[in-house]
Amino acid sequence: MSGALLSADQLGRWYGQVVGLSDLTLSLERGVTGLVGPNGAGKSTFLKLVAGEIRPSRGTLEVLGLKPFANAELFRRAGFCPQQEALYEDMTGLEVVRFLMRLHGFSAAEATRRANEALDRVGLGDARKRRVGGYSKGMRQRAKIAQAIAHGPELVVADEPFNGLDPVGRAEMTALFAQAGREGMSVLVSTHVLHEVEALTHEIVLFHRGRLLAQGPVGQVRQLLSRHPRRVELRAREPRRLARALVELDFVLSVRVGPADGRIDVETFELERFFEALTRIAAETRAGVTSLESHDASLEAVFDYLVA
Amino acid sequence: MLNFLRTTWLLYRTHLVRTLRARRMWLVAFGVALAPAIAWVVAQSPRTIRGLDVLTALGFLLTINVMAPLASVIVGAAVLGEELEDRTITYLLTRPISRPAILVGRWLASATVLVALFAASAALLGWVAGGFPPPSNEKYVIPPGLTGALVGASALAVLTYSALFSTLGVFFKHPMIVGLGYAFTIEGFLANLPGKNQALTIQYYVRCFLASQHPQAWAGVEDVVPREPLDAAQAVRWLLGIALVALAIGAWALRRKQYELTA
Amino acid sequence: MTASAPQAPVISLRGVVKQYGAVRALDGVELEVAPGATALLGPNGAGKTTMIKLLLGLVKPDAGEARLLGFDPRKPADGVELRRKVGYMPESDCLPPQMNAVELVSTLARITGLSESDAITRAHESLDYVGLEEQRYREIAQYSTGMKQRVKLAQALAHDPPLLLLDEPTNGLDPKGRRHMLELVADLGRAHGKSVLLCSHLLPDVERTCDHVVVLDRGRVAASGALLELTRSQSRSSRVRVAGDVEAFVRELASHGIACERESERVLRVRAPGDDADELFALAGRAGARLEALEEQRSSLDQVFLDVLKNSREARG
Amino acid sequence: MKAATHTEIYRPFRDALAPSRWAFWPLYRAQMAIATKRKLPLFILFFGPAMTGIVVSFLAYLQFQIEESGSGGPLISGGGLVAQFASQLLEVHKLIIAAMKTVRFFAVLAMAWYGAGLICDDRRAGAHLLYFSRPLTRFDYMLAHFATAFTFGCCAVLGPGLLICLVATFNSPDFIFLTEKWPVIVATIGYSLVFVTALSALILAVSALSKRKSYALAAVFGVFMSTLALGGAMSALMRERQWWMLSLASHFERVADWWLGASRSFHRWDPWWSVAVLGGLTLVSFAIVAWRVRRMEVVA
Repeated sequence: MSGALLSADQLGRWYGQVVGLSDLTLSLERGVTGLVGPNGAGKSTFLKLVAGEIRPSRGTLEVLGLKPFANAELFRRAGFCPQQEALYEDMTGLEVVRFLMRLHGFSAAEATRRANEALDRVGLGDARKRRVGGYSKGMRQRAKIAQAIAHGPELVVADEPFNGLDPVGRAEMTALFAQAGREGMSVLVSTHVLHEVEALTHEIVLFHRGRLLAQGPVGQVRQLLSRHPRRVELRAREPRRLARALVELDFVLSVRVGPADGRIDVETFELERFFEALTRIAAETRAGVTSLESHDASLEAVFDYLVA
Repeated sequence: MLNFLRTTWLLYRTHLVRTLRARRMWLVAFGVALAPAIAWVVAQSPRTIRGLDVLTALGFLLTINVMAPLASVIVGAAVLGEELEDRTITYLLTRPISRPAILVGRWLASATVLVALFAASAALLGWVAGGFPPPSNEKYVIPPGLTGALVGASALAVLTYSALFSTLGVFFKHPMIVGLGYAFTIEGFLANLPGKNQALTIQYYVRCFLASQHPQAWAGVEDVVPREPLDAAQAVRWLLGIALVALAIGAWALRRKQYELTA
Repeated sequence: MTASAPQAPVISLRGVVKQYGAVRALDGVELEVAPGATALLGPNGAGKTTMIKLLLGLVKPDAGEARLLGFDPRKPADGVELRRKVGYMPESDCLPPQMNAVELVSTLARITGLSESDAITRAHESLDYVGLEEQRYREIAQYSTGMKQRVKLAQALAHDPPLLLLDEPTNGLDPKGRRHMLELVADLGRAHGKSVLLCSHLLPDVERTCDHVVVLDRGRVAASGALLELTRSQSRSSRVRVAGDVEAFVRELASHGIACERESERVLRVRAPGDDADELFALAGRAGARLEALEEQRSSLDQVFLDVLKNSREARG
Repeated sequence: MKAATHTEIYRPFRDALAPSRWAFWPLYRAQMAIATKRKLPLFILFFGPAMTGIVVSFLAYLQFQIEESGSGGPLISGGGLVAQFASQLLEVHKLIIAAMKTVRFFAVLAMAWYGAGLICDDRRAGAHLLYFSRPLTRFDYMLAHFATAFTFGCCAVLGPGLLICLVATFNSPDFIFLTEKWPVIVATIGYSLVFVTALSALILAVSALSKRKSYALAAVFGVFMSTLALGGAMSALMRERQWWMLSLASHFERVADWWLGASRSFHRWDPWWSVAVLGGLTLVSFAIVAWRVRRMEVVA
């Protein structure tokens, strides 16, 4: 089914006076999208609206061309991994996923097959027969992801699926979502830990105070932020000599030499010309450059600029 | 409609297994086994005791009056209340199923277990009471249909109570507390008041069903026979009516209900 | 509170074993934790929480010796005394929902031994320090994850303990909140001479705040040492991102006998002669290319963590 | 970019920590603060006891008014005075017993509501992690929760009792109620404290055993209602009052009638039986609480 994955028009949702989402107009294409934003920015509310668990208080929302709330057609084609840890404690991992698959209309055998396959895929193969009550936080997250992908949905909505996973688990789940994306499944993942999103996708949507602040590949979003100069961090054995030469360049805004560790922070509006000039100056001054890094491209920097 | 039936059957099967495994089920089973056990203990005592009294006193005072509402509150409130409190309802609300089936399917499972337990307990009580020495006076012979009436009354009581308390789970955050409040303070208070407000309590209809078939048998136990008792058929219609209405309201509300499960 | 005696280990464990039924949570742990900020890493279920409970004297070890700030957690009297000198920030949810932040922190401070007035002032100071402004008077049930984490840290700080046991302090925090929490932890460790034992899964956080690292795996210490040592890579090489005429630059490197591996289209891994990259800049200039990023190849803590786990699992078959 | 610097001045805490002997006190104060935050349940649950106290005090006041206006004569010597008001004193004594009986039901409701959630809510919220990582012994923890339940019990039982005695004392001429009937006052206080202690222990044990406050409430209701029904059914069956000993509520009633010196009492059995049963139950309850709190301290 072509067309936009989802589109929201002046979407709003609040709980009493507490505003979850104030006024969101957004449309997303298929593929893997990272949803980032500070605590309380409205990510969870938005995901619950997309998953059809709650109704908008204002505005309209269409997912896969459908009105999401309590829409059986959407539930057939989408999987939801909620934020809360709750699971059926007294059932085993296999029983939980198989039961939920049966609700999708699969036969007993088909449900069991899909449950086993999903559990293997998230790495819960050997724990499938154990009671969920005994699962660690990481295992619970994997079980929740398993029930969201077991019925082979077109869209998976996951609310902070990496919360509580150790680095091994995190790496595996990121790979799983990336693979799902490659297999044509659209994935909408919200997370706090930005370096996870960068590993998973370049397409980000940034929420803040219940509104859409930015959307698109990280790099391009950074370009739009012209009002913020680009920051480059250098380290050299003789920082002062190098700094004196750099200050001469007319497109360099400021140079700050760190007190002890030979660090130089440079702010400039034209990054490319700066790198060209640096290559020349470093060769001439032989100031012993040991590291060169430009922070701005990282999502965290973009996040700070926008959310500051 | 087919989706409703299929989902109800699925939820029925799953919840049945989970209810049987739940720790609180042993508590309810113990409570229900109390009446027949006590009857058996009484049977051992040398005193001459009439089987009829054992059946009526234990049957009504213990099983119908206290155990039925208590067990129904504990099991009924867990039908939806527990799932809401644990916030696992999300997994059901985002499935392509008919939502009313969630309430109906799970209630059916709880009701099955409750009815089975209470019917068995009443039947067992009847059997133990039957084993007592025949009474000297003809008046105190246990009329043949009395045990059947007790079994019926117990089953109907838990059926109706559990339907009511399950529906409370849809509307209230703490259905157990609201249920306890109703069962023990409101019902306990209203059921003993003279006049029409008895009709507001489920106990009244259960007593009507119970006493209307063999009124003289229940004379021994005070305040069982209500002042203007309905006949058995009317009482049954009322009880089933209450259960159906309660479930219908709950099911209808569940269709559009949003549960704001704050993180 | 005077800082603990210099260099005496804050925590020392010798041959500590703790068994829960069939599961051996701690399997003969040998560990010395020096003052300052130490990270305790390990996959889920490696025994971190058991170790913390053991140090707090809440759990008795089946075998082995444990010392915390010179106290033996096994002895009840010591157990109570040492909990006065430790600030514990649990990983799981642990805040009573109906209380507000001031009530909770001051009550816990009073339990620790502060007088009524001290408890209230310390509560407000700690809440100021963690940056919980006027929300401190609202019920905790309405707090966001970030605010809850801050209250948890505040209650651990209220009685100014020399040792802090922080279990996943940045869990569930957004980047701003995480950075703020990490700065607090680093500030406590370095500026106020507090010893910090930090359990975390977010290794970048650990890299920012801790100087020592202990890796626990299946109840045993898989690796421990100073962070810098652990992450010092064996081969000294640099990772370079190049722009402009990349091919010319590669040829230039080859002509000067500098080995270079191509990590991706514009990223190369180069073994630079001498200990700085001036030569690389010169070669790039000559080849009509420019360097956009250059970093000493230091294996990130992630890498170290994964390698340590791999060898410890292989070692134990 | 907004400069974010962390110059929060972290001021170390100068004076030493006092050795906390009364560690339970701040926890108790906090529990009470939480409980009394919501005013509606407080009003609903204590409306009954308050009304009982006021109504019965008024009746006691009336007792002394009627006779006084009637006699009119000069005050007769002390002994005579007592004889003259003997009937009133006896009447007030009966009033107190009646008040204590009615108040018992309300006390169970109030203590169940405030007590049932104490330990199980702590475990669900995980708050025990915070408390046990403090220099707080298990005994302090239990004492704090017990004190909370005990306080609500006293408000429901001791409050009305004392009020009635007070009004009776001041309204009886030359405080003869105090001089003559002081054993009744002492008995009322003693009985209230014992009753509230036993009930607190029972409720805390139920709270320690259940997963959630709602289950604990159901259990407390269950215990009282089912034993009551059991006692009723058995005594009707066996046609002997002894069987009421199966009912927990009857034991409380028996102890009350005996301790407060009620002339006639529904139950006939030796009161020491009830004292033994209630005493045993209280000890078992404390043991259960101690065991569960020990387990709670270890398991996360």
